[in-house]
Parts: sequence; C-alpha cells; structure tokens
Amino acid sequence: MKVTLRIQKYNPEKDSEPYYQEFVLEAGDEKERILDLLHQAKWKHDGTLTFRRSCAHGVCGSDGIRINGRNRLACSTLLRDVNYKKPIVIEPLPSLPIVKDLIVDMSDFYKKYEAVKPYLVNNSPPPEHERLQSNEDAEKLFESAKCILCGCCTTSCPSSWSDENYIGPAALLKAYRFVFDTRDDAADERLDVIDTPDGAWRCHTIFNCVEACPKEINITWHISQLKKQLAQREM
Amino acid sequence: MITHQYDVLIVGAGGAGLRAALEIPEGFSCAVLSKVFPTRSHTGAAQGGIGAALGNEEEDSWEWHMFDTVKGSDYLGDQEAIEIMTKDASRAIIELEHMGMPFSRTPEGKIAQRRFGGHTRPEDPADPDSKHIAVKRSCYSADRTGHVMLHTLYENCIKQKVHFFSEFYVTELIMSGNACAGIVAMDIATSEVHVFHAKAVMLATGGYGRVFRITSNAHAGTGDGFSLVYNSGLPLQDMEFVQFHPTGLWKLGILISEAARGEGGILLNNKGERFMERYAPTVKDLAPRDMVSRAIITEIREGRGFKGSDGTYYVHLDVSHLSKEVINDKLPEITGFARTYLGVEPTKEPIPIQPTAHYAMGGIPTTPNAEVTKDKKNTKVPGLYAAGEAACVSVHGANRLGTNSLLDLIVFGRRGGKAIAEFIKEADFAPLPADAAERTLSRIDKIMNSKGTEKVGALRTELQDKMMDKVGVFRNENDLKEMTSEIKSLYERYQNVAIDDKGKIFNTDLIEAIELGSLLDTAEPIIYGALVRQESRGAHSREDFPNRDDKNWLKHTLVFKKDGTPKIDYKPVSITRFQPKERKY
Amino acid sequence: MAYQPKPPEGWLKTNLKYYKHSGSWAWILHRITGLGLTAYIFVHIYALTSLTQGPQAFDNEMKLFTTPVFKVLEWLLFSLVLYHAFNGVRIVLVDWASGARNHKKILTVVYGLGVVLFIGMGVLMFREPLANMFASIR
Amino acid sequence: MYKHTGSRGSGAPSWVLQRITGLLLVVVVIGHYFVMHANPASGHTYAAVLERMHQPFWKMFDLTFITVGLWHGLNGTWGIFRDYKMKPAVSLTIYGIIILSGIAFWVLGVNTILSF
Repeated sequence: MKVTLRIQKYNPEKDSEPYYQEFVLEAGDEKERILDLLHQAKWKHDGTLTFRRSCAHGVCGSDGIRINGRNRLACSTLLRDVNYKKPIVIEPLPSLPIVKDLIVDMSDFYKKYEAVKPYLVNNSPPPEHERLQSNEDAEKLFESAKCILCGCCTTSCPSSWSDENYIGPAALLKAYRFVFDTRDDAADERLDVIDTPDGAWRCHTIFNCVEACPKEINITWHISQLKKQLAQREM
Repeated sequence: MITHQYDVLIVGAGGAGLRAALEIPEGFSCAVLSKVFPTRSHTGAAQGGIGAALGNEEEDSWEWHMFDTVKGSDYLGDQEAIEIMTKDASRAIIELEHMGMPFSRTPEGKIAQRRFGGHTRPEDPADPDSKHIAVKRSCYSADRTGHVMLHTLYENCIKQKVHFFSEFYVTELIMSGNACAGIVAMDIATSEVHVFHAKAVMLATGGYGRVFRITSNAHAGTGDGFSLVYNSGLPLQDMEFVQFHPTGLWKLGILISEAARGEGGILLNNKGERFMERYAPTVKDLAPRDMVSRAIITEIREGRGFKGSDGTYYVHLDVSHLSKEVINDKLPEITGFARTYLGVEPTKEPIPIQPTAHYAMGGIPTTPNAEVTKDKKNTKVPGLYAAGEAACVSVHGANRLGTNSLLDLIVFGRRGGKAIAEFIKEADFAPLPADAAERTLSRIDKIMNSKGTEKVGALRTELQDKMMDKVGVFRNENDLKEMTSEIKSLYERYQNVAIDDKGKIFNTDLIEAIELGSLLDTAEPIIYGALVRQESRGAHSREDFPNRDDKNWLKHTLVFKKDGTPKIDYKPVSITRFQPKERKY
Repeated sequence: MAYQPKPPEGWLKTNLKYYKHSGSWAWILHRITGLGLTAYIFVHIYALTSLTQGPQAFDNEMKLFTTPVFKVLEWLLFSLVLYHAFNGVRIVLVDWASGARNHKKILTVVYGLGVVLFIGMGVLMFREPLANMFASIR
Repeated sequence: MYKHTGSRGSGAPSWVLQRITGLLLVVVVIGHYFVMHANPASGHTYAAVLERMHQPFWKMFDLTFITVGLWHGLNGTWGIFRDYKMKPAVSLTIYGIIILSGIAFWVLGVNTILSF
C-alpha cells in the first residue's frame, strides 16, 4: 500500500522559507505508525529529513508534531487514525520557532514549565518514614502527573498563538500537580505566578489542549480547579 | 571548538544521572549532559514499580529481598553489592517520597506495594527450609512508576539549579594517563564540538536495546556509554547477559508487563495450546522471564507460531477471558498499547507478542560506589564513574528481577554522587591533552565528507537482524563464531558509510551514523562474551551447553579491546551469604 | 546561536490552519456573538433615546423596526442571544462545576436547547402571519 | 521569549463577575425578549413603554439590564483585545475607548429610563 506524506521542510542554512516535500512511501498496513513512515522517508529517501523521537510508544514525549493540522505524537498516531487516501500533511508544532524541518525550539516551553516551581516544597523536616497521604489525595495527582511534556497542548492553544507570554496548559497542569499535593507548602507562590493575565486567566476553555493531549489528560479540568482556587484566595 | 571546565560531569539524564547530580554539593560546578531532553530518558518507560522491603502491606525483610535478587541473578550477582542495594532500598524509596514522588497509597496513607515476579518471602519465617511465596514488595505509582520517578528527579534538579546541556552527544572519553580528564561532546543543534574538562565524569548512559531488531528500548538506547569505555581500552563486564522480556508487542517490541500474566493472561500457540504447561508445569505462564522467552522461541522454531504479514512470527497472549474490570482497571496502559499499536481489542482477541530485548545486565564494571574498575583486581580508574543500566555493579548477575532496575538507579546513582563529592574535594583536574578533540573532529569530518556507498539505516538493520537471529534468546557456537566474522565485516563496511545531510544544524543523520558505531562497539563484546561462556545461566542460553556450570563459570567475563581485537578476562563473583543452589520456582 | 530559527507563523494564520473540533468552534462563535451583542446594546440604547423626544419620535422610529425585514433580523438576533447565553452557561459549568469532563455533551444540549427556543421565539414573533398563512391554506 | 509579567490578583474579580453577570443576563435578556414579543405592542408603542416604565420593577429591570449588559459586553470585549499583542499606546487607547464609550452609553441609557 502506497501512502504519501507531505512534509514541511526547512533548513536554516539553505532556505528562507519552509516548503513542502512529498514522499511516496510503502506501508505494510493501516496499523503503521506515522513515526515508522517518517523513518522510512529518512532512511530510504532523504537523510536530511530531521525530527526528534526516542521511545516510540508515547512515553518520552519527543515526537510531538502536527499531522493534518492537528498536534499529535508521531509514534502514537497510526495510518488508520488519519485519512491516508490523501497526502498526509506533516508540520512542526505551531507557534514555536522552527529549528529545522519538524524540530522546534522548545526552550520557551521549558521556561514556562520551570516558572511554576515544578517541584515539591515542604518546609518541615522530613520524618523518618514517608509523609502520609491518603490514596484519594494521591490519585488526585495521577492524571496531571501523566504529563510527558511533549508540548502538544500548549502549542495547540489559540491563546498561546496570540500571546507568546501565556504560560500555557502544560505549565498550568504542572502547577496543579503541586498546588493540590497535600505534602506541598508552596501553593501560594505558584498561585502568584499564574494569577496574572498571562497566567491561568488567559485560558478560555477552548479545549484544544484536551483534544491534542496524547495521554488523554483533561487539562482544562485541571486549569478550572486552579482558577477556582485563585478566585477563592482572592475573595 | 569550545572548552568548558566543570568539577563534575554527568553523562546521561535518566534516573541514575539525575540522582547522582543531586548529591554534588554547592560550591562545586556540575553539569549534566544528555543527548535528549532529560525527561525523554528511558527511565520514564518503566511501568511496574521499585522493589523495597518496606513491609507496608505485609511482613518483609531486606534479607529476603537480597535472597530473591541473588537467586534471580542465577548466583552471578555480586552479593556484597546486592546486600548494599537491598539494605538501602527502603531509605531510598522514602527519600523519593520526600522528594515529592506521587506514589499509590495504602488505606493508612503509606506507600502501596504489590506483588511482582520473583519477589518472595518464606511462608514460615521461623523455618529455614520454608516454601517461598509471593510478597508485596514493589512500590508503585499506578502503572507509570518510572515516569513519575524520572520527573520527580528532574524536578529536584531544577530546584537545586543543576546545570544541563540538553541535546549534547558525547563522542569520546578523554583519558589522561590512567585517569579520566573529561569528555568530548557535540552540540547536536549546531554540530559544534565541545571539550569538557572535569575532575570526575559519570557515565549514566543507559542500555543498548537497539542492538537488536525487536526491543522495548528507546531509539536513543544505542549503548553510547559502552562504546566510550570500550574504545578507551577499558573492559565491559558480563555483556552476554541480555534480558529478553517474553511479552513484547509483535514487530514493535513495546513492553507488555508481566502483570498481564499475573492477572491471569495465558500464552497460546497456533494450535491454541497453552504451551507453558509443557515447559513449566507448576508455575506455567508465570515462570521467570528467561524461561518464558525460551519457550516462545522454541514454539516458533518448531512451527507452532503465527506468521505475521511481514514474514516474522509471534505467539498469542490471551487476556480476553478476564473480566472487563480487570483489563481496564489493572492493565490500562498495557491494553492501551495493544489497542493503539496493533488495533487489537484485548477484551475480545489475543495480543500478538514476541520476546523483546529489554535490559542489559552487563556493562561498565564498577565498585558499589560506582567507581569504574579496569581489571579483575578491581583497580579503579581515577575520575571515572558509572551507574544505572550502563554500569555492572553487578547486582543483576545473569538475570534481573523486575523492579530492581529502578532501585539500582537510585541506590547506585546516589552512592556514585556521594563518592564523586568526596573525590572532587581532594582531586585536581587531570591535565587535558592538547589534542583532546582531535579524534572526534576527524571522525565527524570523515563521515561528513565520505563518498562511501554504505547507508546507515541499511547497515544498522543488518546488524539488528543478525543479532536478533544469532545472539538472541538462544545461542550456539556456530552462530556466534559466524557473528564474530560478521561483526568484523560490518565494522569494515561502517568505514564506508556516507550520509545525505551535510549541514551543521541538527544533523540527526550524522548522529545516527555515530550511534551506529556505538551499536557495533556494543555488539562485539556481547558476541565475544556469549561465545566464551560455555554454559547456560540466567538470560544466557547456549543450546550446546544447556546446563549451568558453577565449577567453571561462576565468574564474570570481562571483554577488552586491545589493538582493535577483543580480549577476554574473568573476575570472581562475590559470594557472602547465599551459596549457589539450583534455581527452581 | 549560530543559526536563526524560523519565527512561528502569525496567530491568524495558525488559527485558520489548525484543526477545529466542536470546542474550538464553540469558542470562536462565543467571541463573535459576544462582540455582535455588545455592538447591538449600543445600537439599542441609542435607538431608545427617542423615547425622551416624545411619542411622535418614538412611534415613527418603531414603524421602521416593525417592518418584516427588521422583525426577521430581530429573530435572527435571538439566535446569537441564545447561543451566547447557553454556551455561557456551559462555560460556567466548565469553570465551576467540573463541566470540563463532558463539555461536548453540554455543547449538544446548548445547541439543542437553542434550536428549540429559537423556533419557539419564531412562532411567538410571527404568530399572526403564521395564523393567517394557515387560515389561507385551509 | 517567555517573561513573567503582571501581578497577583489581576484576574479573579473580573473572571468571577463576568460569570455572575453572564448568568444574570441569561435570565434578563431571554426574559426581555419574551416580554417584548409576547405582546407585540409592549415594546413597540410609546404608550405601552410608558406604562411599563412607570412601574418600579421594570425600571429596575431595565437599569440592571443596561448596567450589567454593558459591563459584561465591554469587559468581554476588552478580554478579547487583551489576548492579542499590542503596543502599549494602542492597548491604552482601546481601553480608553471601551471605558469612555461604556460610561457614555450608560449615561444615555439611564437618562432614557429615568426620564419617566
């Protein structure tokens, strides 16, 4: 079975503008991963084709790209998830600077993640044993802790597209992870960071992040919990 | 070329590297290099849990944990190191919890634990000959334990303001006399070569799964650390011990945890027979990983496998008879993989699986303080450390128990970090050779300007196919001898490799070409180790020597590269508490 | 850095190119209807100032507003009101009542309820011409 | 490049108010529509309007409508503009226009209602 990938390419050393190149590839069946097809294009047709990947099963978060206009992981998207009768359009994640081909500069994304103090702060001396936490309280964190920092959510958000300073769903999700951890003492500092027009309030519940998240995290729900917390703190 | 100077350099930002970085005290400079962004490291793929005799759910003791680990290692693990690890396990887990790791909890709010393959306790602790039964020892966080552990460690590194060089690819160790003086690395984003001058270097570069065609490991798992050491004339230990996990998704190798069988899943051949009944009549599908892998390959070889669309074979893992609740609540991630990648609905149909290269028991020989050693007398290499899957302490011996890999990372990562912290207080920078980056520069130059005819992808596939077929679950002298000449010819052809991308920006074509060199450097000691070891022990199974031979082979193998050819030496096993016995489950 | 990454495309282009699901449409419509209704309030307030100029001025103005064209426009305006109102309730549910977990289902209710009330208002507004129409058919 | 800007408490009150006024308006606007069209004369003849305007309830109803509606609409509008990057001068101008027009039309509307 032949499928066509229409891949956006851009080499900063040669090109002034990104352009599209079509690769006609051989797919075994409709269960083939888009990542396998990208590999085929690179290894058999054009070695200059450049993209990130590592674990190849949706755990490491390296290969977030835009497939037919929608952010997904190349390794978790199979041919049957898209219309492969027509050329499949492959582009880098939107709204981040393009380094080369499908690779974007994620340093801004990481800075936003670091801005919410993504680590447990507990000012009391650690006990000899674990800090106790009920399983219900622990499980409240699990959905947010699934995040693999692939960037699909933040770069799918229209608020991010128009405001590069918007901290974005991924960082807000991380803020939730610690604000609602019963062992944490720094919720207030984190809430200060996100209680700004460029923080949680820039979220307009569009749900693009939820649609994009490859780990099926309902990010908007988590942000809504943060907003409620912010509002309660204010009142 | 840019030169940096750091007191400590850690190569690799997975569990071991990050844990070590947290031990470097303030006032000393420390940098962590990684060829991927830290949270992309393969530690994040671990599912099951971390073993520790916390005793939160039922009575347990570190000695029982130690016994299980020794037995699991088929008595090849160094008992001194295993004792250190199992004794330190509880403290290490508590520490992770204090760092913020979100564990699943017991009703009392303690860290929850569950059963896992090979972890047992005596039914009657008073009776030394008591039967051993499964114990709840694996501390977990749903089925994403490795993921949350990796993130917790990275988060703590941010808190401590650890300096990272992300997407830097290490090409060489700089040796100055006997000591390590730093490393040479390439900034992937620009192809610029950087020299890092350091008092201490830790290699925490992970495994080499990508030497094999079917692997659960990431594409990044190309054995770079092994290659660095091997090319510096230092030995690699026990490389023949490669753990093949029995249940990888067919073709893709993605791991289906043994929890699937733990919950009642069974293995079936093309006749619909539950074939494990023949290989392990008592424990059946829950036999140890090495045994089940061998059984699957035997079934396929004898014509009882299923032939896939691409001509390769598999058997079935059937969980469809289990209740929907068990499948969806206890095996969500696993069944999700089957749905996503093979389009198989596990509640209705069996999952095609095959053994998948999973874990490197062998690696860079180290002391229990992660100090790299270079011979049978454990002579240390000043300034060089290794931890994690890249290292061979050796706590896993010939076969690793589930949940012990994550434990290995945090225990020996921390010990290595502490040893480095001590070392750098006294030590000085070893002099940096003037031509430190020469070899790397000329190597890059050669690949970039090569007009050769060999393609990286094709050569790599050939290596992976041959390793899978001839150095896989079963080995024999003929195949291995053939492989020694194969690897020679692959090395020669590698000299003739050319790439398409001649640019400097993010040249992954170049990176893959260098990685292919690492794969070859890793494959060679695996082949030679497997060839010399004339016995079957743990994961190493010789058809021509089907039994374990403690008289001749209760020893570690060391493979060195000398004048371009591999040389073998041996090292004794540390046996302190448990004398070798037959390994029966 | 030795190289220049390509800056991203502008927000408008990205918006146009990116895949849209029912939630993105809900957001786009909410913004457009909101702006439209705000503009209408201004018009409405201004138009009603004629009340202060006595019955003549107001009734004259109303002649224009009660023409069939304006009545239909007023009816169509109600669709904006309904959408904005019910989607607004959806947003409140999302923000305050964990509606994020099933925002698409709520959206279906929004559209359903909107259509029903829109038709209802049509019947209410055009009951005389409708009655006449039915009478003539009979 | 990401820069953390703004200060604590720069969004909660308007976020909460926007929702409360919104919920109020759902009732008020839809109610207004039905009242206006249940009896075709009520909204469209001077006499009918005059009669209604003399009742305090409807006076309050209309005052609420104007106040809440203008605030909700203009706060929403400002919210939309604020999403897009603007030069400070442009942003200040737009903010000024929104505030001034809001006050002006509120005065206009209140004047109409209170002139009865």
